[in-house]
Amino acid sequence: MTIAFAIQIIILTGLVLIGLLVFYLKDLLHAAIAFAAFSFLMSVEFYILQAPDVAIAEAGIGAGITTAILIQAVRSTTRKEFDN
Amino acid sequence: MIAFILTAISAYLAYLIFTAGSWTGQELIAGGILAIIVAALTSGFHFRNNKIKCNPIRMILALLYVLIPFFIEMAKANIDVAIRVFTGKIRPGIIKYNPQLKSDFGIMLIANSITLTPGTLAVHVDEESNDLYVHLLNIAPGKEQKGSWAGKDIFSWFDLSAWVRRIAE
Amino acid sequence: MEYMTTLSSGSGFWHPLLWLTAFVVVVVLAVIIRSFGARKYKMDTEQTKPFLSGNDESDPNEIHVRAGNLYWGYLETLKGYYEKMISLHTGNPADYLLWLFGVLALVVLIGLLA
Amino acid sequence: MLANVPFIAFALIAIIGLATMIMRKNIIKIILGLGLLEGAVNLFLVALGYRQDGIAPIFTNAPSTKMVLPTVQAMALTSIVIGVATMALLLSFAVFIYKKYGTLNSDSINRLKG
Amino acid sequence: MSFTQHTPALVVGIPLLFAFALPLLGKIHEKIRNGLAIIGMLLTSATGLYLAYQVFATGAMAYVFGAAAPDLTIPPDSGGIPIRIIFSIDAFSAFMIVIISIVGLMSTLYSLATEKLRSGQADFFALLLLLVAGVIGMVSTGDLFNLFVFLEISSLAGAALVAYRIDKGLAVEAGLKYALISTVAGLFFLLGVAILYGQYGTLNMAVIAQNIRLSRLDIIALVLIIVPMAMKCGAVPMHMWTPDAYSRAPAAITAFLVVSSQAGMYVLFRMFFTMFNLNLNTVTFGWVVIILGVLSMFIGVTMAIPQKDVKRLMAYHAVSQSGYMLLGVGVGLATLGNKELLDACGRTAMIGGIFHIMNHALYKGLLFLTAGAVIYTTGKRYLNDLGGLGHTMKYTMIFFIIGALAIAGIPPFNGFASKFMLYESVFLFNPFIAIIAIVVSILTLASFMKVFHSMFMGPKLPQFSEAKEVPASMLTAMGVLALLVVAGGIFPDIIVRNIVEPAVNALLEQSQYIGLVMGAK
Amino acid sequence: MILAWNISVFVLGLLIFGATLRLMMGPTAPDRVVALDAINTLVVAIMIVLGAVYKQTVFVDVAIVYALLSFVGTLFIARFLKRNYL
Amino acid sequence: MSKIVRAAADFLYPFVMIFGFYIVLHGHLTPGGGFQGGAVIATGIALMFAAHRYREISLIFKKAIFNVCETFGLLMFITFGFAGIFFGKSFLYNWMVNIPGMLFGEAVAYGQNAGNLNTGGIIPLLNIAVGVEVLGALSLIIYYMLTYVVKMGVNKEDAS
Amino acid sequence: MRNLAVASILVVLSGTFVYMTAGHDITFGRPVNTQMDDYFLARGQEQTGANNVVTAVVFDFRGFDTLGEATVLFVVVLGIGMLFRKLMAREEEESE
Amino acid sequence: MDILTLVVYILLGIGLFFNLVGIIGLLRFPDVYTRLHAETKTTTFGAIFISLSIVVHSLHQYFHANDASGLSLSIHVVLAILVLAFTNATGSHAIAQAAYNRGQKPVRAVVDKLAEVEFLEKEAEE
Repeated sequence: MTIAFAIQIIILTGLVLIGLLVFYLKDLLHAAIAFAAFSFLMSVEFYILQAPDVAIAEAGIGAGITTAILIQAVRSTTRKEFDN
Repeated sequence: MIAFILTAISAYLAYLIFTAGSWTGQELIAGGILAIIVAALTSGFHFRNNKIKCNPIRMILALLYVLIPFFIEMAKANIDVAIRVFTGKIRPGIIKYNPQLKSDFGIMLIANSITLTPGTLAVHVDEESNDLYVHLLNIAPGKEQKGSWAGKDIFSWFDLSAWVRRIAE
Repeated sequence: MEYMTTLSSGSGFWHPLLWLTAFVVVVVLAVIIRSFGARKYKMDTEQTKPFLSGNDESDPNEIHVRAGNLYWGYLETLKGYYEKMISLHTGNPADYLLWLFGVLALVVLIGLLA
Repeated sequence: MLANVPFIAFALIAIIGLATMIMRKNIIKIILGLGLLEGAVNLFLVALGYRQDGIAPIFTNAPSTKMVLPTVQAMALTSIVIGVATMALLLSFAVFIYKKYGTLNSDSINRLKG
Repeated sequence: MSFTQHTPALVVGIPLLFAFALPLLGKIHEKIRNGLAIIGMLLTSATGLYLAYQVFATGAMAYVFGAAAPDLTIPPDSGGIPIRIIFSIDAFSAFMIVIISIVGLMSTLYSLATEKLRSGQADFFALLLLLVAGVIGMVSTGDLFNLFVFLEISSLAGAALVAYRIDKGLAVEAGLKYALISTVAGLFFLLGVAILYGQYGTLNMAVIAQNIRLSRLDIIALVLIIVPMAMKCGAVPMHMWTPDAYSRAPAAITAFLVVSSQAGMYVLFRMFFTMFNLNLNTVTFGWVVIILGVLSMFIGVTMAIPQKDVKRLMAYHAVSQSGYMLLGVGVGLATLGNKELLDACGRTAMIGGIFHIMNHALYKGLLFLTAGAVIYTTGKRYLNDLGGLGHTMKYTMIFFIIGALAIAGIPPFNGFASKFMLYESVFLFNPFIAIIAIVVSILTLASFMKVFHSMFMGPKLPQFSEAKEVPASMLTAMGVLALLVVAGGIFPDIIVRNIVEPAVNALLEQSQYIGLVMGAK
Repeated sequence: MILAWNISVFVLGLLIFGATLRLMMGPTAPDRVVALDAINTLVVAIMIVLGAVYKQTVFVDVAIVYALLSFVGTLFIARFLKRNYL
Repeated sequence: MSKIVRAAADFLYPFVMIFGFYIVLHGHLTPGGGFQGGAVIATGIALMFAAHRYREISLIFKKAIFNVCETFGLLMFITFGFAGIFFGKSFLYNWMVNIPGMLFGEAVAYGQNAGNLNTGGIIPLLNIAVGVEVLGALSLIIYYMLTYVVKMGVNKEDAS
Repeated sequence: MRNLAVASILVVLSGTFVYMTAGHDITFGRPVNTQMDDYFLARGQEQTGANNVVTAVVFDFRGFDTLGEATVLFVVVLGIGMLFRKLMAREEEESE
Repeated sequence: MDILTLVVYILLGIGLFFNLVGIIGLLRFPDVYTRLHAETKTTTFGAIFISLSIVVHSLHQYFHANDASGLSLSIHVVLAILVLAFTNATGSHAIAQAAYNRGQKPVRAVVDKLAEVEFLEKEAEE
């Protein structure tokens, strides 16, 4: 149980928690924000796993592009998950 | 043209900073080429409103600004916020503040400084009159009816807006 | 027999030339039968028009048997089956995914347990 | 068992993604679930190539001792770009569907069925 | 520099090159666009057919991307493992490439006429070329991750093409469903690849096949790979995207999507026979494939009968016919461990099943093209609105009759040849399944009788009095396919001996495939 | 030194949970964006510290990319949160 | 967005771009490469999209430019692939590596290496090709959706 | 009915994933059979002249994958462009 | 424990403390503006101090232990922090403006000058 291992556990727990948030949040805009946070933490995890290339890709694509596309998609449709 | 050259120079400086530690001839040449490409792509934006911020004296001033008054104000602000976080004593409100600046870059600089310094947060900027609407974490009692605030009311030790004026205008 | 079986399948064979011969025979028979027909028939005369008890010819759209009318009996007989099947084809993307995962889970179970 | 923590996290995130895909009815939510699954698979790929106390496979300014495996990182890179591409396409489809159908509920996106 | 050595790279490279150039150059003038599209496709087809000829004449080929020599599969200093991406094209791959070349060329030819008046054609042809490239890559690659990449290319290009007719949103719905399910399936595929990599440290199928030892993890990986592929080839109960996508895509695309599905089937068989072969519990998995096949046959055909949309009906038949192929190869798989049974019925069933792949691609392509021609002329796709077209569209009707008789397994068309082999060999394996197959065949004939009657028979309807025969390029495409259908029915032995049997042998003999990459042992 | 940095990374990781809490309960979208911003800053800090722990300059590039690009995400969210943003 | 954000974005834009180009060009030396750098540049362009009004931005950035970028990158990539065949090796063979005197042709030995830009054979060129392609493609994706959103407007009811 | 199916599928698949990842064949931190990657690490730098082995793998050893990946992006852009294209007035779907 | 180590520890401690304060503020404050106050200022400040500890350490390495990577590491770290501070400030402003635009009034406000300026309509007509 080294400290590096503890860091990993923390980050991975955060990942799972934010994944659960994406699952639970009803408002799609909120879910999209949670998804952005998910890719942030994923990037850190790649960083810890010694994959800086992948971390940069995830940072650039997850934080920038995916968020932009998601937000645009959500705003051009509807925010509510259940529309009656 | 002048905007192009200035953008190229700032891009080249940035490139030199990125590659610090491994400056070889090819690196410098490649940086030059890239800086020219970038300048061709971006000079329309980077120096849209003011062409003078690359003046070396102003750059030194900017560095000094970041190091001394800004940092001190920031430290003070942080301690202040820390205390308020723990005590929970806040008296928030949005006030108007006219920084007496004209250029967009100056407004941007002062707004960012305001956001990072004492209990203040730039919420909105008037597009014509350059009035900043600032959210204060704690307004001293009695001050809230004041129409427009001046720099010395917001900042405690240094009037940052004067500094910014010297840097950016 | 080798030259006779261009395709063999364990218990039978298939030879296209044989089949073609049969086809030619059938065609010849058909031609022969046709030659016994009425020779007075002429194209483009009153003869070719259908005679429906003296009435006008009805609208082609009414006398054409539509696809929906075919196999009515078959569909009626298997009504239970079809109701079930059509209700399973919901057209819902989430259900498509559910079926995919379901088969995945099932095959994993089969593969691991068998 | 304890050492396999990234793999267990992969399993949990993948299950959350699967659950999002089949329990939620909104198309964009389903796509988000797909994104979660994608992230989980990438995590799995990168974690497969990790070596205990390894360093990144870059020879700049680093002692060249044990390095983590590069192939998985290349695969994860490819998979990330493919992931964002598919997500963009699916989201555009969803946007277009909303324009035409006025809903994102997957129960209503079933004009093609039966 | 010998050109012939590089055909495996060119067969993927040429369509990619043309597709990359098309969207920009094609906007200049429509003649340039059409010329690029047809020249690109012609070159691709020619290269593909030549490659197939090479493989059938001189044996399987391996092509190493990025190596100093194209056939240097194992670098001298690597310790006996391949490290680069390798295309390993054996007889089965060549067989698929033949189908892809023919149907791809016909689709392009056909869509030149049908899409003439539409917008976005440059993108359309580029996507069609990319779809062709993706499918060719899928069937010729020997590298698992490369396979995943090509799978994604073909899925996404297919989905984008399905959504081509965007005006009412139905096509987009179909595209969304197709893209969604194939992306999810692709992710599972990637997961399976990752598991295999984690255990064997390589991505080359031959090396994995050599080292595989069938732990439980391997079975999970196998399932994660085959179920998405079964989805892609439209096996019940994962077939539901098939009618949606096939019915709403432009006709030429539908004809090629059939081939794209069959590429999924190729991967399925490749996994079973080449990567796992006898390491696997072949009886269990053979029965899994057989059950999938029987379900597909039966549910596909019964769902087809009440359909009202002509292309949707044909799409359900595509599901049903896929069942035959799965059945044939499933029987082969189930008997793989038993030498006598394999010789008695398994091999014949496999020949029938794989021959059926080719026949199905040809006649189903033909049928979809005729349906497209009818829709092109009349603007109606529902059977209840159609009728009496036989008076005006004689050639289309003849081609339709040929296709319909072929799909129902009536001699002397090619569908009969493969179905005949299937029935008899499956009867030896399990009579009950063979009877189901025959019943399905009868139902197929019945439902095509319905289509034929309601489209072409009946009095000449006034609303279709303006209907004309379709343009020449569409007729050419249909005519070539019809000719091939008839030729396949009259001379099946030539095709079976020269193309199908080598393909089946390539599947059955795992050591040849391994030897192709690893060098002869 | 390495241990101290590692521990600080651990603490920063714990702080991310706090931000996640706000992400979970924040009543409105701007609240969540604030939480996202907090996570972003913490992540950059973690990356910088870990870059020092691994003694690799090149790793800090990731942090720079991160700081630059998450800004774009925030801007997009902010722009699309506004009522009239064109 | 407000003029503060616009000024900040204008100020940052060249730095994002030069950083992206740095990542592309140093792909074979430091973490990064064509995809990452292309994504960073595309995000820089997205920054402009986010900060400025659509009306202004659509005058400066044209879709055709990005289309050309995309096609150019891909054609460059595949041309390097065919060049391998042309030189008698196989598709995508790295025919420029370890040939002193050639651009990017200097040889490196195994082990720790401070990083010499002039190495890597066709890898830096492929990096550039992919970078240009990714920049075009990702910008186009964002551009298309932004155009759509602007044309269609948003649901006003979703406010709050 | 659907809920039951969802629950059982999730249970089976999570069991599979957990089995997959907590089994004995794949262990975190100790990859097995690494000949190919060891080759890349040992020879990649000399053969390709790239210090970053990941880039060497992406662009040289597995360059064809990268071409495919770029193609995927291209496909998606074409698809989105086709989806949001302007329709001509004469284009109408055949029938509903 | 030499003086350098002590300095590094102190800087780290300050940084962590301010980050902690930021998160507590994020959780405690009543509305989005006050949360932004806590978040932006303190986490940025904390990150600056944490990085300062690294800069101090690596510069020491560079000057006294001849570790060449120390200098470039500190340059990159400083760059990252500059970018972070800049983007954080602007991002906070963007969020605050968007929040106000959406109609979120500041809670417990003693004064709200912005409400007098009806800028919503003004932006709409642009």
